[in-house]
Amino acid sequence: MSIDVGRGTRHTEVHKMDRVVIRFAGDSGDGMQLTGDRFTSEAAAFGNDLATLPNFPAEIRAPQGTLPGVSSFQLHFADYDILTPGDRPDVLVVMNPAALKSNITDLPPGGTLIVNTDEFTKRNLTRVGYATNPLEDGSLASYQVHSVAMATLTRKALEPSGLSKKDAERAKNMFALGLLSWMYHRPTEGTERYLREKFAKLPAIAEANVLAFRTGWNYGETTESFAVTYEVAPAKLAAGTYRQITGNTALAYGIVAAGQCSKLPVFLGTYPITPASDILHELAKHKNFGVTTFQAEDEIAGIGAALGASFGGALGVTSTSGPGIALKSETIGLAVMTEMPLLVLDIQRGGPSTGLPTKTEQADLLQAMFGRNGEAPVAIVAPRSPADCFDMALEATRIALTYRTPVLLLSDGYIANGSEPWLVPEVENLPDLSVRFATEPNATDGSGAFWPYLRDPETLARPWALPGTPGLEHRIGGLEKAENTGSISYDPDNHDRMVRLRQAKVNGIAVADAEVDDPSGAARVLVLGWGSSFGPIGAACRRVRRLGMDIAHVHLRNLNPFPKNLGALLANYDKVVVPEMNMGQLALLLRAKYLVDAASYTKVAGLPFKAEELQDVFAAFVKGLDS
Amino acid sequence: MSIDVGRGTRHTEVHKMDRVVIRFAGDSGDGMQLTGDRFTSEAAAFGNDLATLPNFPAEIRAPQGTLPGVSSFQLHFADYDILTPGDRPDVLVVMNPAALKSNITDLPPGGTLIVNTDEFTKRNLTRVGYATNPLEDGSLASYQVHSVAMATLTRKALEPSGLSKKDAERAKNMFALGLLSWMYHRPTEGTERYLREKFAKLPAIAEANVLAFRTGWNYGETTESFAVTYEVAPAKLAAGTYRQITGNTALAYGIVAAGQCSKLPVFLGTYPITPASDILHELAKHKNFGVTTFQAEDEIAGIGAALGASFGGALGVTSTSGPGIALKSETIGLAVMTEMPLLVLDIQRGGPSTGLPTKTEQADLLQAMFGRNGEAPVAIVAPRSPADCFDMALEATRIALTYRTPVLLLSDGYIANGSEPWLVPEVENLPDLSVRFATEPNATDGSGAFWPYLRDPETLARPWALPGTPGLEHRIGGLEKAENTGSISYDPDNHDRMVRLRQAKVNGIAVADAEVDDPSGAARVLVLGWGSSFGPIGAACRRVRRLGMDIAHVHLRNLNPFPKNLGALLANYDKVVVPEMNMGQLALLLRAKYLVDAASYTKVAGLPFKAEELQDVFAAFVKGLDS
Amino acid sequence: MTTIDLGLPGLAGVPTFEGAQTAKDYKTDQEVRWCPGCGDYAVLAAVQSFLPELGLRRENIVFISGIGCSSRFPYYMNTYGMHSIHGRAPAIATGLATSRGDLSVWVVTGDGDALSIGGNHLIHALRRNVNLKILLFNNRIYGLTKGQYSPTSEEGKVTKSTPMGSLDHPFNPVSLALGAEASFVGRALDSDRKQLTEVLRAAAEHRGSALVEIYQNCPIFNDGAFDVLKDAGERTDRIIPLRHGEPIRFGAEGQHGVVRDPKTGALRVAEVAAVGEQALVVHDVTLDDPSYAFALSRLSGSELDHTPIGVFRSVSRPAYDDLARAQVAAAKDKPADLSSLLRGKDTWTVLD
Amino acid sequence: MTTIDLGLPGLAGVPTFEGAQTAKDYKTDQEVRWCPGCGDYAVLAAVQSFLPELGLRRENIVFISGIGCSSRFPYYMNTYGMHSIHGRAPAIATGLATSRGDLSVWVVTGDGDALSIGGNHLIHALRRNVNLKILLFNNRIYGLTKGQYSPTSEEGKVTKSTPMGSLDHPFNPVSLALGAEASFVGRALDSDRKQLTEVLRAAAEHRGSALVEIYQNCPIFNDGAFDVLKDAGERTDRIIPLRHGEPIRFGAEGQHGVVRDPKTGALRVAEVAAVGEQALVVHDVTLDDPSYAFALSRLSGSELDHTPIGVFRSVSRPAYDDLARAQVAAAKDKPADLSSLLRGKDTWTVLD
Ligand SMILES: Cc1ncc(C[n+]2csc(CCOP(=O)(O)OP(=O)(O)O)c2C)c(N)n1
Ligand SMILES: Cc1ncc(C[n+]2csc(CCOP(=O)(O)OP(=O)(O)O)c2C)c(N)n1
Ligand code: SF4
Ligand code: SF4
Ligand SMILES: [Mg+2]
Ligand SMILES: [Mg+2]
Repeated sequence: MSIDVGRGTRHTEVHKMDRVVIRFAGDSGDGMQLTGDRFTSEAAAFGNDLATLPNFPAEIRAPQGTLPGVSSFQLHFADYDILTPGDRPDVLVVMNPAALKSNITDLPPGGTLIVNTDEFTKRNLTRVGYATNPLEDGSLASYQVHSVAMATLTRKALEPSGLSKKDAERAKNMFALGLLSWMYHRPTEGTERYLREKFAKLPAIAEANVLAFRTGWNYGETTESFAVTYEVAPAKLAAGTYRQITGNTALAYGIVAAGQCSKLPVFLGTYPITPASDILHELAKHKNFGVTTFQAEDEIAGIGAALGASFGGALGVTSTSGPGIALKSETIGLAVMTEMPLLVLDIQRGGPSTGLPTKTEQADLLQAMFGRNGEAPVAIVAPRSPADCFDMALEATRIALTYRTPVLLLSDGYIANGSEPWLVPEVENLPDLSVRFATEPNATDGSGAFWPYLRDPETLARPWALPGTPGLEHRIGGLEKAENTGSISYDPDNHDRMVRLRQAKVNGIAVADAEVDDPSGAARVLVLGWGSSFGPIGAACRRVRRLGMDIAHVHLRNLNPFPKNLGALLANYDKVVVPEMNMGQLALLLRAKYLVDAASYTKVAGLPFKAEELQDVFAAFVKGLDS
Repeated sequence: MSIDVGRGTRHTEVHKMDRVVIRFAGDSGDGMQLTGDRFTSEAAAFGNDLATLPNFPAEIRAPQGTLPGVSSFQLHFADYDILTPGDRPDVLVVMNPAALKSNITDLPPGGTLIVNTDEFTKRNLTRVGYATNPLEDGSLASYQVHSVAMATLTRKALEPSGLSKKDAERAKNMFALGLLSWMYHRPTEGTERYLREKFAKLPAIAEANVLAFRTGWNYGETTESFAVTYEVAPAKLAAGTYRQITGNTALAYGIVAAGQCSKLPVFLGTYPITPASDILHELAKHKNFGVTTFQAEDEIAGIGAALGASFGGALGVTSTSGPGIALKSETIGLAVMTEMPLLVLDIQRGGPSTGLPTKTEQADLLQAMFGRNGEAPVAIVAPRSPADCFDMALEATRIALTYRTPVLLLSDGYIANGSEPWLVPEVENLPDLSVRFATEPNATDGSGAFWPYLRDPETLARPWALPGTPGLEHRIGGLEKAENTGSISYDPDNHDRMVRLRQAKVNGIAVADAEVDDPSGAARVLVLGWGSSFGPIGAACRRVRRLGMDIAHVHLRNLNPFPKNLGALLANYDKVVVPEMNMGQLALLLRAKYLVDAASYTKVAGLPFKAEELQDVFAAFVKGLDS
Repeated sequence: MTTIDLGLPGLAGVPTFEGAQTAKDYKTDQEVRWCPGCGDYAVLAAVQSFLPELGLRRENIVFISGIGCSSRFPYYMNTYGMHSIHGRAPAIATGLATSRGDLSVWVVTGDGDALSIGGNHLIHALRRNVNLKILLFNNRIYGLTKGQYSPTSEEGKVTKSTPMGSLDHPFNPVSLALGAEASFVGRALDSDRKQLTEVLRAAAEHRGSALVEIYQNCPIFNDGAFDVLKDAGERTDRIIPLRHGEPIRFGAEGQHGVVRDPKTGALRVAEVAAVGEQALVVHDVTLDDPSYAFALSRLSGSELDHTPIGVFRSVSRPAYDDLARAQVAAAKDKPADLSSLLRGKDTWTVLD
Repeated sequence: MTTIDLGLPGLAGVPTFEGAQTAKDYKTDQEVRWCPGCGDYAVLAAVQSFLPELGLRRENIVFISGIGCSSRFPYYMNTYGMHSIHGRAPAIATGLATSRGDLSVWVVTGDGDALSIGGNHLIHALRRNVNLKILLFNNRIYGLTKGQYSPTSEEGKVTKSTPMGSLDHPFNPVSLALGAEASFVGRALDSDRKQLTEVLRAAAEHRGSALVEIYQNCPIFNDGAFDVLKDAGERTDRIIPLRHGEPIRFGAEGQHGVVRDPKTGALRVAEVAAVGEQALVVHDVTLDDPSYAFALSRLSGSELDHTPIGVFRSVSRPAYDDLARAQVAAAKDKPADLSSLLRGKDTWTVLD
């Protein structure tokens, strides 16, 4: 059998577009995440820039056909560099009534709606509260609706395969993918290859999925219901080799790379928790890079083991989310006191408490800063996009190893599961993070002793002497240490001095200056963000500028300490606006430190900001100043 | 045997003084805490105002005669109301060379030094690094030194008792107490009664101690080495019945009273940790007030059990210190989400990590504010003195019960172990804290259902429906709740609303306005403090005023939310100074909230501020403004 | 009528309901959200249909769970309930049970919740013998976090977090509980409603902590983990039903039995024909010394070759919460005079 | 020479020291700060004098402790060390031992540290069989926090936190460890240097987790807790010395012995004269089934009437850290090509 699905033969109108947002929505069991992933790969392979936003329920598989069971995947692809997965879909694909109900309000009037009609039975409609069938009652009149019996068509196409009805219908997501691939002129070889690899052990299933995929493609091509197809040309990105990557994968790769760049074995001690678990899953695959992963009995043991490994000379890493950080705080305190390198990866999620495990939020910043007893300063960094997780893993490692300090890295659910194209770095260009361990006694009093708390005058870091090194035997722990010698000390002045030294060490960490994005150089309003809001803020600034207004954007990746130029920078603007997916945590730190009357714009809805919404906020600030 | 020790017979010069600071210092095994306690009781019984500062090592009993083994007790008593245990002793009693070495630098020139010479052997001197005997080498020339062979004298006096030499010498602390009691004309009956009660089962030991005590008294009376005795008249305090009380006892009594005032059983779930353990010890004695104490397997279980008891309608309380709060943070988050009353008593100690367990610090404020994942606001109160712990326990209970919220109460090691006279309240005057539990369905949609998250429009508190109430069966938990109904909700807007509601509830807690102490009304500098620094700050302000300068003092007891008048108040002054035993935590909150350029004065030495030191700081600020 | 009259000392103090109750009374309006085919459904149905038999007032029953798929349980029970924190349900339930003697408190937990993060609270609740009924849903996997191995997973298990196979030797929950001084330990199978109900009833009747391990299938991440105990062909040769007072024998014709190795004291399976009926061990749940129950627990490792099902041990020992309430009650003989407490012994008076 | 040559498989991989070492080499310059008469001194002395015999390089030994009086131990050992967090030493040590096969890692902990707050880490370390030697100083009290009862305190104990007597049924640490799948469990007495050293040596020789419970006197807060085991008059009738391969008998004339109750399998003490020598149980530490060791652990409750001392169980089972290192080593057959990892399978190239 050989159907040429790569090229259209029927003549349809082709609209050229610079960007499109597609959302696939269905039941958790409908394979929407996979469908979205594949379309993303196709777009990536074609050379578009893109950004994605998966959204799925906290239940493994909520009852079929219910609102809580809806899973969706949104993807934005374009012929220029884009920053977000898009506020609202241009095209919404829904596999059942529940998906329609929970997504339709996001589709703007005039938007394209593709519906799998097979699931629109009376029972399913009632289940989600539809009294009448929206496909028939005119309530969808403002959209371009395409009703397609995807399950039926798929089942029919697969009849010769001998698969059961149920198994055949399960391939309907590939039908949807095929249809969309046709509409957007996506290359299809990748998906076919992918399906054959994924189901290598089940060739019948593989071929069924390929066939469903082709059937969808052909459906677009042969039926006349779709009059238009769309073309989104490849984006003009910087030259180089790209791949698509999610934040969690980039973070895991960053850790692997950090191990290689520092020539240290990596030890991840962790406990599963959404949305951080994938870091464990990914790192567990790379033992060949000298990575040990330890699934501990809880978060406390996870970080404890990581700290133990650090003591032994490994790059100790722990990863968690939500309440996991609370459990780790005591051990972070010990790492502060013992001044050992340790990476703590916090993939923030909706809180407080168990909160909204699968939703995003950036409400752990102040916990990261202050969530320990006593004065226990740590370094904090935050990646701003999925790909940036790789760089920030290396940055966190640099700080931890250079300054012998725990570093908290604040990612979030949006970055963790979202993906974007990543210009794959050349390994030769990665930084050298190698460490000098202590090998000799260092006492400055001529005693020939080893002083574990004698500091490097420049970094204030203390020596790292590994067990196994003769002559440097020493004991560390959580009680206050005497300066230099590291013996237990209850001396009041020593304590005051050590508290200030630990603070000075963290304050003195060298970090890159903050860079301002202010194309006109004439902005009076500065938008300051951190973490995953980089995309929406950047996109909103572009829009504001397109409206003819000036606006500047600074996005912080180092949150403790702040870049040295930040104070001066803030002083350059008449108004500072800080959008955050929390109640104003960065704003609080800025106000306290720089006494700048920073305005917070906050939203804590478990979803990333929409560029549209921020555009209005920013424009209002610009206009407010002008008037 | 009848020695009249109550009245002196030898004629000695009597100096009248308005205040005296005495410090007893010796080995941990020498009973200095007991000696100090007894002298305190005598002073209290006499009607002096007083304040105390115990200081003891983290080891149970460090090796005898060593510097780390030194234990001391300082007490300040006066004929007017005083605020601190005094910066430096006027009289220092040392029982061995280690005590001398570690305390002598605090004694101002001209101060009185009373030395137990028996311990000044070559071996003991060498042990602590004295090359020569300071009693002989002239190094103590600037003090009024009284050398007394206390152990020998005690042993001799007790020879007829038949006690072993070792047992007899152990009573030497009572000798010291007797001597000091004579010097300061203290009443002695109380101590004798106390000793007889304490050793009721060991009458021989009781009599030996009484005898040692009398011997010390008589030594002062009969030998001629003490030419002067001192008199400190009773203080003119507000009328009423007083007792001496430590912070931890006052806190425990406050909890007992809170149970009585709210008519709720009290359930303390806790895990021992210095310096919070005494709250458990005290509450365990008062089961007759309907108090259950549960020593759990760890801090997490302690607070968990307290929350479970709250769910059942008890006043749930947990107590801890240092790293204990870190361990409780996850459950505090659950209490925030489930909106249940819960008291969390944090007796702050030196940190970070294990830190300095027996020293004081106020470095948990930001952890209390922010140490949880997500936006998890809680109420925070802080007593300002030992006796104030009682009132603050009631205040914390009022907030917790009225607003259905966890309340963190921040005491510290200084308040916890320090003591002061307390005007015992009349039980009739204690507040009514009784609670209205939900008894009926409350849904506003006519469904007759019970909505556990329907809020009181005034307090925003949700109903408290106890298991056992028919018709109100409901489920709560850590996942985000739908407004009103309390069902699980993943709805973005609901989450945003609930985050803001929880914040609004805490922000809206009614607290008393802050009161300013500014006798002249002309101050331009405001000193703002919180917690245990009330004494030293108040004393320093008095001193500054005595120097002819104006200064205002506000001491916060409600830290979250702040009193409503605080912003306006801060605006009244040209300079705000915030002294803290941390790196500037309250200052950070004030700067962020009010954009006031508050100046921090910080000291993190494990000891309370000295009034002397603060006086200089404050005076410099006043002069700085004037020039 | 009281729970004592009902023959349920385990529920002494809990008010009873005079009318008739059905399983429906115990259902909430919340949609049950487990995956299709999840073993949790069967357990839920069993509990909902068994509880009415206890004849308690529904409002005096509380279900407290941790976090995990199984820990969604309270949402579906029309009683009071709390879906609390991962691993901490026994601690929270201890506080509730201790302060309220009139409640029947149930803990619902998973193998990860109870034995991984929550191991310590579990063993302490057991040694204290707090009056809690603890249902441990053991699916040998982390369901909610999508399929990592758990402390009961067999060695070498390939999961998302262990692509080369897990390395940890698993716990045997029954052995662990017995080592932790448990006064009642039972085991049941999600699919066998009758046997499950029997064990639940025995647990309810027991005063003190009762741990019931329930083998539960997770069709999504660990499907068929207990199939050998359900398979008609294998079942009878693997499941050892425990019946108090009876010699332990099993197999389609009762041809297998359990005997004690006289040299080591360990128990092992033998053919009745070979050893003779009188050699069989007679099951006794009431032995004070837990050594026998422990030996019984060692008959099955994680391979499930011979798996005793039923009640292993049920002995009477004072319950922590009863003792704690008794202490408070005894202390109340002393008058609770707040005024004299506050004054203490050493006061002085300042006159105007 | 390697530790294997030395007959110490438990220390395989740890470099040995060729010269002579003495106890002094293991002492630090820190002043020992326990109370006078504290049992910790004796244990410290025993460890310091026994370690040189192992012939290891001192710098390859690490002591990790939690918090408590006993947890001060590392400060006095001139090796590497960490005085960590209350209850967490086994977790920290697990990370260190897993990432460094060339270290001999010892954990020092107390009854509160190990069994109260740290219970979970302890049981997980035991089931994983991480190559750690865990010394549990059991003084049946919280020393450092000045005398609250602990999870090993006898019921009814009056302490600061339990003025009316404690209510909790205590753990039997040996039973708990066996329930948690421990491969090695021993018990020793602070005051019996010889026996203590024997057990420590056996622990060192064992590969995997070795738990040694050490009865330790706290003269300040629980003085004389173990006096009955030290008193010349009582000692011989209470202490049951365990010797592998020998019938278990004790008493001044060996007049007492341990026999098995044929009906329940439980062990009990009997007079040898009455039951005959051949009825005595022969001690065997190598039995794979822990039921025997468990039964042995039940001979003594918290009353210390009959207290077995020595090694209860010592069986060989793969150690977690060995397996983990082996997996990493095996994975290294795959080349570690970072560049190709980063690129993955699906890349595209943008040209200038
Ligand atoms: C403090 C904390 N850590 C981790 C998690 C993530 N988590 C939730 S449930 C779970 C394990 C679930 O396994 P199990 O207890 O066996 O329950 P099951 O889902 O299999 O029923 C984990 C790791 C969490 N919610 N909280
Ligand atoms: C997180 C935490 N909780 C509580 C404490 C207080 N604490 C220190 S040691 C200890 C118990 C000590 O008992 P044990 O482990 O038996 O050691 P011992 O002092 O008897 O040797 C406690 C409760 C602490 N340091 N950290
Ligand atoms: S993941 Fe497994 S345990 Fe969880 S609901 Fe689904 S089938 Fe049940
Ligand atoms: S308190 Fe007890 S255990 Fe602690 S050092 Fe003193 S005697 Fe030893
Ligand atoms: Mg499970
Ligand atoms: Mg102890």
